[in-house]
Amino acid sequence: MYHKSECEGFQCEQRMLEESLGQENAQTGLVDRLVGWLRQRSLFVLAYGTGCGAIEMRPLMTSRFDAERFGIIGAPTPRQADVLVISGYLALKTLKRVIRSYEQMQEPKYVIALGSCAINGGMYWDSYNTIKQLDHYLPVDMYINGCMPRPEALIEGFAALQKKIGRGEPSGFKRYRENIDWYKANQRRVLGENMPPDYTYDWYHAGGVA
Amino acid sequence: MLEFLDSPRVLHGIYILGSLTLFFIGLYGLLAKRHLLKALIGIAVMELSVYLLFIALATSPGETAPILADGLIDFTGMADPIPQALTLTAIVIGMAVLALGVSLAIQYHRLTGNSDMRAMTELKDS
Amino acid sequence: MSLMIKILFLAVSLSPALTLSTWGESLAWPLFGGIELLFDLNPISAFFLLLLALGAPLVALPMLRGAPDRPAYALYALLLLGMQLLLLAGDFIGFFVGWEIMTWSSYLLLLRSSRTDLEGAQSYILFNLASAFLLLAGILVFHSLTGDFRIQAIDQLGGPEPLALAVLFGLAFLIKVGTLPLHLWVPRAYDQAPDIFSAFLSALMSKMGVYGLILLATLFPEALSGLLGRLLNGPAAGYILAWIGVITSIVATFKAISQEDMKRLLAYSSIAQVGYITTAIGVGSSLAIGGALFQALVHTLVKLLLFITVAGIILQTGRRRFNDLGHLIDRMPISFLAVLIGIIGLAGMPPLPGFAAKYLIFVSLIDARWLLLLAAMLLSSTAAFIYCYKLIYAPFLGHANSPEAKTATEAPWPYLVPQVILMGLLVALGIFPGFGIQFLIDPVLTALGLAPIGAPSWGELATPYGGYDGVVLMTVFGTAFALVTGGFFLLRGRMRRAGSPYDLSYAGEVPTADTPLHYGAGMGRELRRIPLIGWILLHTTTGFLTGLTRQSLAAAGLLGGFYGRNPQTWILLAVLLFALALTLVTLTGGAL
Amino acid sequence: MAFQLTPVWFIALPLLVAFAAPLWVRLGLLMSMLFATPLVLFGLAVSLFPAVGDAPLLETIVIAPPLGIHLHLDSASLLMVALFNLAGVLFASFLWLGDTEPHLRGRGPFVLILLLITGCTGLVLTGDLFNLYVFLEIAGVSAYALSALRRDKTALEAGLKYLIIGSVAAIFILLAIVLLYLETGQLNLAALARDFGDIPAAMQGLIGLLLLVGLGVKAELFPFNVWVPDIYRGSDPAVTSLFSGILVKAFLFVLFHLVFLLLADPAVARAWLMALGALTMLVAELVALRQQDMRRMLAYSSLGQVGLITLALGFASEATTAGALFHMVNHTLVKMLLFFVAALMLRRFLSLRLADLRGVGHAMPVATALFVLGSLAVLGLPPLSGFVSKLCILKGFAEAQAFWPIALILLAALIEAGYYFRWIKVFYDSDPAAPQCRSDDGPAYLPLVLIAGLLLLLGVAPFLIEDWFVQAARALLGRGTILESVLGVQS
Amino acid sequence: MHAIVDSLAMIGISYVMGFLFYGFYRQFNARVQRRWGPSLWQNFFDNMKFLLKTETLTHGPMFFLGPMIIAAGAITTVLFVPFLKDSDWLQGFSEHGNLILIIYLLVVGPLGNALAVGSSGNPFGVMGVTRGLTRLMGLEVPFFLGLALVMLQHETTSVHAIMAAQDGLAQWNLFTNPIAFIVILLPFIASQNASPFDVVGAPVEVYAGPRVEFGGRLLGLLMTQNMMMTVAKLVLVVDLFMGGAGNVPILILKAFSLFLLTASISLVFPRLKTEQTVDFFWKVPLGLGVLGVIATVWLPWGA
Repeated sequence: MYHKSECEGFQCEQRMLEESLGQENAQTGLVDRLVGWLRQRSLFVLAYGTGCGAIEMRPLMTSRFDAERFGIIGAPTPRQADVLVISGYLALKTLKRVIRSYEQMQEPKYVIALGSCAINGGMYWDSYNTIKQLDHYLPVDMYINGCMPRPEALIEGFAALQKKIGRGEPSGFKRYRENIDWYKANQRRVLGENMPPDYTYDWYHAGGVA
Repeated sequence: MLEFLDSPRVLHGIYILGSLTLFFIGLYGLLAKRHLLKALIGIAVMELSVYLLFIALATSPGETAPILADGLIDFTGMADPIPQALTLTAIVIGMAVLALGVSLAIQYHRLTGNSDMRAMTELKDS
Repeated sequence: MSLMIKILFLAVSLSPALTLSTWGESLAWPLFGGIELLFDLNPISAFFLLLLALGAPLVALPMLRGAPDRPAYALYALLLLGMQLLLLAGDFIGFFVGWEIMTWSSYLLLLRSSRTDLEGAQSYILFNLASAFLLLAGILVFHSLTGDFRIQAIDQLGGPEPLALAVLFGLAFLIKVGTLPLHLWVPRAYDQAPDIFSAFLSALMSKMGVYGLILLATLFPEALSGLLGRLLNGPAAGYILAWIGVITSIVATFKAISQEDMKRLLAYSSIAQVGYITTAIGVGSSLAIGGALFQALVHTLVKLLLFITVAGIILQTGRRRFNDLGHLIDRMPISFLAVLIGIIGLAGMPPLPGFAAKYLIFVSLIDARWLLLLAAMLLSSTAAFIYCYKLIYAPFLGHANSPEAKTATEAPWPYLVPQVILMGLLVALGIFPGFGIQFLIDPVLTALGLAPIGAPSWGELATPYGGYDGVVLMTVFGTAFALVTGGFFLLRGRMRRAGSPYDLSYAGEVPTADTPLHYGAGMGRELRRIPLIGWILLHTTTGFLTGLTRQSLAAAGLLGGFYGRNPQTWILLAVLLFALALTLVTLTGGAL
Repeated sequence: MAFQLTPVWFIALPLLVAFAAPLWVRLGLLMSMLFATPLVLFGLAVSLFPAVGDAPLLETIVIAPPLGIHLHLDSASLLMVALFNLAGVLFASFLWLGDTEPHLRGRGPFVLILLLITGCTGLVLTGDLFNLYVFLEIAGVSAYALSALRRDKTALEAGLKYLIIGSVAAIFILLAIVLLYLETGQLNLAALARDFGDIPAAMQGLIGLLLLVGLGVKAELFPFNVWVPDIYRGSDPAVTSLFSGILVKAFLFVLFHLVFLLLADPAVARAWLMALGALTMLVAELVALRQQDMRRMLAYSSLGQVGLITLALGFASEATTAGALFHMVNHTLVKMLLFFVAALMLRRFLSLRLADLRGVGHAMPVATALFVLGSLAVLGLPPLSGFVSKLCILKGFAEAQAFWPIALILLAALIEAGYYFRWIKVFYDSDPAAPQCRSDDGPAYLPLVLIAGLLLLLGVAPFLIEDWFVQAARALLGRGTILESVLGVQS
Repeated sequence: MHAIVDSLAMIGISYVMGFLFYGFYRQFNARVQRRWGPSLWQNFFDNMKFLLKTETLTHGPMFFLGPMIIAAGAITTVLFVPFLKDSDWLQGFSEHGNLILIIYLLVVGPLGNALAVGSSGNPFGVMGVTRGLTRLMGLEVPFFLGLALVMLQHETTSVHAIMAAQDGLAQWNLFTNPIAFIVILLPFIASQNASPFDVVGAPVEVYAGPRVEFGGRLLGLLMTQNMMMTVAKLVLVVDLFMGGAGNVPILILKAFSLFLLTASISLVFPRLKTEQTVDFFWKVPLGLGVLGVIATVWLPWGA
């Protein structure tokens, strides 16, 4: 079903993560650190429930777990959002929209893959119309495991993401920009005719300026 | 026996009655008859009634015609000449109008084969 | 040859300016029997003549495009002649002559458009003639009061005549300015007139009604207070006039919002704007008349600008409905700027002079303690934002909705030159409201016997209630704008221009050309759900007028039955009437 | 003996010229004589104005008044005579230059037109009641014949109808004359005026009503004017211009001449006449709204103007009378202009229906422009002369504090505007089906342009001839002057 | 020099007050909802995050200029509202302006921004703008009428003069003209785009409304101006009804108490639809205003 290349599935993601870890020690300047500190205090999450995981976002945002105290709050449009939470299984139909939403978000932007379905297909491992590995199509910054992960786990995941941002580490959007051809090829493989129009990603090829 | 007829009042009354009758006969002809010529006749009758009225009322019984005959030097007892002159003129004019009317009616009949006044609807509009 | 004609025409269009600058002695023309036409220039007429002098060449310029339209040129010259007569007239007969020449020559100009339909043309000429005839009736009442036709205050105020005079004149001028129940001709005419001529109609001809209203106020001692006494702190007669004006502007504003055609929207907006002027004239104080004149000035400039620009758009695209246009901002940038400046002036936003006018009117309303009027006026002036926005959004922003809108180019230069001039004038007047007050408004107020408003400096608008400084305002705003824009670029990161107009946040969807993205004509439709607006938009006076037309045609048909075709009927009728009359005469004893 | 300028020439000359028609035919001078005769008489009339201003001219035939027949030329009648002859000039020049249909160019029409002018002139000049009847019939007969001139169905029908109704009216008038004579033994107008008061009231009423009905039919007053649209519709438009321009004016003049002369106090008849005038005006204007044929529309408009003139004359103040006389002149000029335009359009399009004239403004720009000008003048819009005369009338009413006629007149003008501007709008409709080729036959427009120029001139500078109207109004209203001049001379 | 320092101080103070007040509002809101809520500084962080975004998308020059106009409008508004009474400082250019000018300046920015929204071509944005303008039409009438009552009371449009006329607590317009304050209170809340009149930017219904296309630094700018504008409006009402403030702490105190009042009102009411909003404003506050006018102007005991 998959075209096998030099790596497969989670291995690819692992390799990429390791690559970026290698850069962890790269010195970031004072300004970058300050900027990162400011950024980590405020995360706007695009309110996009893709699968069953969306149900876990509600307790997270409402009174019981109150994500707002960490500066995590929902945003209605991708233009305003910083974080895209892929909450659970991702059907091909939804994938197209998720990609579109992701590309519409303004950098810096982050992707959180929520639950095993988004990480490796989970219980939909042999479904004909869900994708198995989100990181083939979008750069994932944080994986939160579970089926489904509880809000506590979500909070921990967000906290980890905030730490990562605060350290000023390079995040997924840079990876996406640098490896756009790879991502687009993967997307095209599953979407085929349903790819969004060219203008939605052309500018990545032109160095990010349209 | 008919002496009383000689009194001007009675005589004039009769003339008035007569000319009024004539007038209404003419009017009736004009209003009730559809034939063009009959309408023109009606008009002529109405005109006649007016002439009659004029002549009759302007003359009292016993007056003579206002004609200057030989040796006539006394003008008294003559009828007033003006109404008669005027009536003559009016008759001429009425004649002319009637003649024009009849000629138009004949031409109209020739052109359309119609002499019914109420069927003259060529001018209808709007 | 055609060039000569064009040059001649342009020269004719400059005639009001020439009259204004070279007018010397007063002129008199003996018409007949003790009626003498007097022509003279006083400050009041000079103000309106200035508007004409300004507007006439600017409207003439776009008319020069293409092959010369000789009848239109001739009629335009006649129109200018009529308006100058009207403004210069020192007596009512001259005024009326000018008024009528203006009416019929403008009507004939209206017919030069291929869009004019019978209904529009008829309503234009009949309303305007009704206005003229009311005016004439008023003039005759005036004559019977004073025994003279000279424009002067009447001294005798007893009896019903002065009131009749005010009502007749008032109705005449209110028809001209297009207040509410009498406004029906305005949208039709402005909509159907030749596109350029609409500018003239709205900007200059409606001002003649304003001139008339001001003239009406001068007829009575102490202006309108002389008529019915005073109410609160203003004239009672003016209170009625002011409410007429305000209700007009409220209704017209909501009507404007619901229009789907650029020129109709402008027409209703014109009604609403002139409604403000009516209100201000009703208040009648120095501040109010100053505000009215300022508003007249601004409205002239703004409506010239907007109508000429819209004419340019229609010329280039052939489309006039909001649904058919869109996204012209890139293709017609100057026109966009013109409309932008125009709507800022129209909405009365600072720093453009529309605000100065509104400020004066608001203050005068507070001064007169007519706060309910103030609230009502504010309602229409804030509701005006919606149609202003519609006017700029639907043609220039959003998405191009027709093939023409996608390929249009900027309007030709005869359209652009007036736009640029008018934009400059508006901005300059906005920065220097005191200049306008000092040199344009105050002479008129003095001539009217009112206290001049005065201005400490060119930039400052000062009233007893406080004022503002246009120069400071513009400086602060400009500096803030420059600093914000400059500061923005100091921030890190880069700007990215969207690759396609369809690159929108659309719930993850990718809209296509078929997706209805342009919110042009529909804008404001949801306002119908607000009870008051829904009620207003549901009701029109059209029904009354069509009813009136139908009734008079029915009466015509009925009476036409008399004129039968049968000679016998004619005679019968005559005889019967004769008999009837004879009976009557006999019964009444022979008296005829 | 020096050639004397006397009123009799106004009647004698056209008669002589008319009856010498065969000679003109032989000489080929028919059209030029038709043109020259009224021109000469018009010149004569204009030259007589100063003289008549001082004292009326009397021309006695056979015996001195009140016994004999005499012609009475005062300012008012001179004004009318001048007007009729001017109309004659314009009409003749239109026929001459316009290359009109042959049925208008023969010997018959020549005689009839001159007779019509003679008859009308006689009507206004005569000082004798029976002469009045004679001239009335002369004018009438020539009008009937002119109306039927084209000899087709519509023209004959119009002629017949005209003849019937006209004869009936004449009978009414004749009856009134008869009764008057029987009561007073007088036929001289001045003497009648002196004696009229002595007649019993009931007889006065009867005579008045007879005259009213008879002259009402002739002068087209509602409700006796029901025949007018048909006749105007059936006759040739050019001829109709004579009816509307001359004939009606003559009868209106006669009506008011009689009223002002016979009644010592015209206030008695004022209410009747003003009511009739107002009715005529309003009804005609309303009915005109629905007309689809230009001739009919113009007929109703003509009626409306007649009503206005009646209203103004009926008020019998000097100002309104002068205005009404001025309005008569204007109306004659305007209606001639409009009917000439109608004639030109009819020749071009063979129809005068509204639907057939759509877009005519593009095919015949000059004619349409002249029509527009004429309409503006009819409506009384400045700077055309209609405005000045209307203003004069309205001012007269205002000065007398009579406001209801003002309201009615303005209302009627508004209704009138309703249909005139509908026609204008349709004329300028851009209809692709309309014939696009522009053709204006030049010389035919000359008299039209002349009329337009006159309208404009009188509108801008009415003071040029203002005196004529004021004097005419004084003469028309000056019952005493007439009595004195006629009877005083005799005694 | 004085003017420049003064202006910068006013801008700074309004910004700081703005994000602190909004931070408080969010915490207050959270407490009412039995949450912990974010820190007081949260709005500052949010704003900074947006201002520090590295990518910003525009839809053309007008789209870019809109936020600039609205920010410049906000700064102008701030500079034309006197912050302090009887002081040389924090006056800005207020002596060159007046109350009516300020009321109009309050809408300059939003209208400029509306152009940018239209330019983006997003129908949701335009829908939001239309709603905003409709709401403006509703709220402006009673708002202005209430202020007109104050202007009538003092017979001036100058904010300085109105402020100066309120010497002591008893002379506060809040007490001398309570009806005017009640009339403007709800429109004032609406003009702050606060609940229950915040359907303009309904996130689900019209996708955030006017701000749908704005992201990155442009959105940051919009947030900045919003905070400043809120403070400007608060200070204006403090000036007009609460006698102004002699120094900055008093100003903050008064503005905060007013803010607390409005925040308490807006927290407990659910959102109204646009037409409900307008209808409400035209019935209740406007009706009250008309009563106020009748009481002050028409009835015999009125001036």
